[in-house]
Amino acid sequence: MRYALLVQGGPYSRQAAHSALRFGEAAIARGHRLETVFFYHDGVYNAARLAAPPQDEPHLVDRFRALHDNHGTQLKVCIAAGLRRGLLDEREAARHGKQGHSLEAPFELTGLGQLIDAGLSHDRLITFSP
Amino acid sequence: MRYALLVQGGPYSRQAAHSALRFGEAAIARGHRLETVFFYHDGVYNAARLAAPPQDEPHLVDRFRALHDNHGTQLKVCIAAGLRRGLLDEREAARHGKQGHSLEAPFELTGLGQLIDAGLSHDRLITFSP
Amino acid sequence: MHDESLNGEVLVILRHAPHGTSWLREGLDAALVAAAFGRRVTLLFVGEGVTALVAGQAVGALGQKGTQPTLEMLAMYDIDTLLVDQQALDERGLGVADLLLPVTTLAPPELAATLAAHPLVMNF
Amino acid sequence: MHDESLNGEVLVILRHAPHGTSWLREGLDAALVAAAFGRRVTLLFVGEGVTALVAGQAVGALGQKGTQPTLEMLAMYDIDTLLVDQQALDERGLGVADLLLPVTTLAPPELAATLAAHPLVMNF
Amino acid sequence: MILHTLNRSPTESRVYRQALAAMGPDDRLLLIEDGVQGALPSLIRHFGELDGRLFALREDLEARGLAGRCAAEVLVVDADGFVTLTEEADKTVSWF
Amino acid sequence: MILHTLNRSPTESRVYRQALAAMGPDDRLLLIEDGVQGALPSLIRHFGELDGRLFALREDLEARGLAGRCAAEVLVVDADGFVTLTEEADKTVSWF
Repeated sequence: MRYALLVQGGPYSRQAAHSALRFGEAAIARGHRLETVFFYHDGVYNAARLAAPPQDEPHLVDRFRALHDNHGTQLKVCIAAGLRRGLLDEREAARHGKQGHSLEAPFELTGLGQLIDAGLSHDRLITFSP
Repeated sequence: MRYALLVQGGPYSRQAAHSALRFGEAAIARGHRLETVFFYHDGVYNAARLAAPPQDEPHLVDRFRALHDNHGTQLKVCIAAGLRRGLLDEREAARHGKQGHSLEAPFELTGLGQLIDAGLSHDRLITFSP
Repeated sequence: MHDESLNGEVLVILRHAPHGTSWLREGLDAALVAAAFGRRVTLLFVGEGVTALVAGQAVGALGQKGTQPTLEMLAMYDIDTLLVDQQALDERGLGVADLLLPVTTLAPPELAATLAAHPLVMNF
Repeated sequence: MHDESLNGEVLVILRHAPHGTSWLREGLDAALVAAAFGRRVTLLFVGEGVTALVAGQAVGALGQKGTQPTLEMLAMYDIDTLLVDQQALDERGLGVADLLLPVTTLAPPELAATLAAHPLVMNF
Repeated sequence: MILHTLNRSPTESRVYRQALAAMGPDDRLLLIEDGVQGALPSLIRHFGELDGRLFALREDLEARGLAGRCAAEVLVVDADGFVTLTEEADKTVSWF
Repeated sequence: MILHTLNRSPTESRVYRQALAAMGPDDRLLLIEDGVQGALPSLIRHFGELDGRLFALREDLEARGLAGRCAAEVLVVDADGFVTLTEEADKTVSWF
């Protein structure tokens, strides 16, 4: 089946992102296709490119990136939720007159419409909330 | 009196930062000295320098900065909580081999000991949690 | 028991109060976007979410506009199926006359039928 | 009624379970730092926080180490006053024999006295 | 005397029980943020016998359209009054 | 048939009541994260009559030291079983 995940919890503060990664990896192991992970609410913080967790903790950004690199999973971050919380790619930073950026590929800023679309077009949408 | 505030909620997702600002401004209006705002847990996200809220919403980063500029309030961000969540100043970014930074003055990364110290040395510590 | 006219494509469940968190606002944003994309959207207010509909709300601590203006835009987006959990109103001593907008109240057995009747259910 | 030996400078109240949120870990971090700075620290476990002390915990979903190793380090930091809300144990069907570390259980009236006896109270 | 703040409604979260259990006989409780829902006449019973020691923050009531719906026994204070309560208390503990 | 997930303990949050109220007669409930506390024998009563439809996630029980303390009527599944439950359900709704 084609799966989409919605992640609404930030990293470390809440288990939501951990649970989503565990579920996504298990779904892939069962032969499903994990097409999309959509990040909304505090879930957008999972895309912070500067995250520097201690060495003995799982690096969530790297784990999400691996889903993209190994399984073609699209990592979509709600642009409105991201801008409010300081997650900007180079293009949005320039548009807002800011130096630097806090989000980079394979994470991509996208509209909320893509979440609705994923919810209706994929076989399953599973939500992980804080 | 000498006041310290502890802010544990992120911006926009929770009212904690709004409540802290409102309280801090009211304390100053009553003649108190707001010496320290300490950011812990998701409160560290309030220091994200790239935050770009819509024009018709309060800009929390600017409001905290105004406390520092106008009243000398120190804005202290827990370094351990910040690093995990992707909040690094230029020095920490360099130390972790990352390009760019997500936090800048007047916010400063500091150890958790400063929170204990504020709690014991100020007349009052008021906490705003998510 | 279940009114077929309540069927839609997207059900957005709103369970949080205005101001205290961004759940209500972000849930409403999802509903508006779905409607703007031409989907038939139903809103279901349960638990503390019913307080989103209380008349007479004002701006927040630092001048945040709150969600009342967004609620007033729902009709413009053709979102006119507003369902409210009757028990949640009762528990808070509220009645439909206290609310900003016309709603349909649901008794407990109708909640499950409403979830079943929508292909996409988003819970905020 | 209140045991004077329970007085300290810093009271850290732990109210959250391991793994689900970072509150427990961040509360323990605050306690360890206070102790490292030479402060007398008391821990008070209430509500779901008592489950932090359940023996036999394991790593988390992605190999997170959890808080059990930190709890085992408390004695090294001279944090040896561990208070537990008896009602919270009862509600979960737990007893002191189920816990990792030796604790003192408190009846409800002693909770308020414990808060009053510490100049700095931090609630996690 | 300790000032306790509570930012959750008793209909959603049971943390109000923890706050009440930790309160001494002179302690005060201030409802803020989503906690002001507890000041509704139908919910006030959760707070038992706190006569004269139960407060709610005016600005948070007003933002939610609840200013005129508060139970009579709740003492309504504004942000300035919140600061006063923290001045009068030895310390403030936040329940969330 | 809908799969509902719940990540809060009934001792802390009343959201379990919302989840139960929204469940149809064939729907299933899976306790995850802090929600697995609800599988303790002393707390299972909160979930009423869900015989054969109440699940808990093994990995979250084990991480909390609760794997051996679960009530007998709870069906314990691992992450693979969680995926299977989502395959069998028409959709999944998250309560938090």
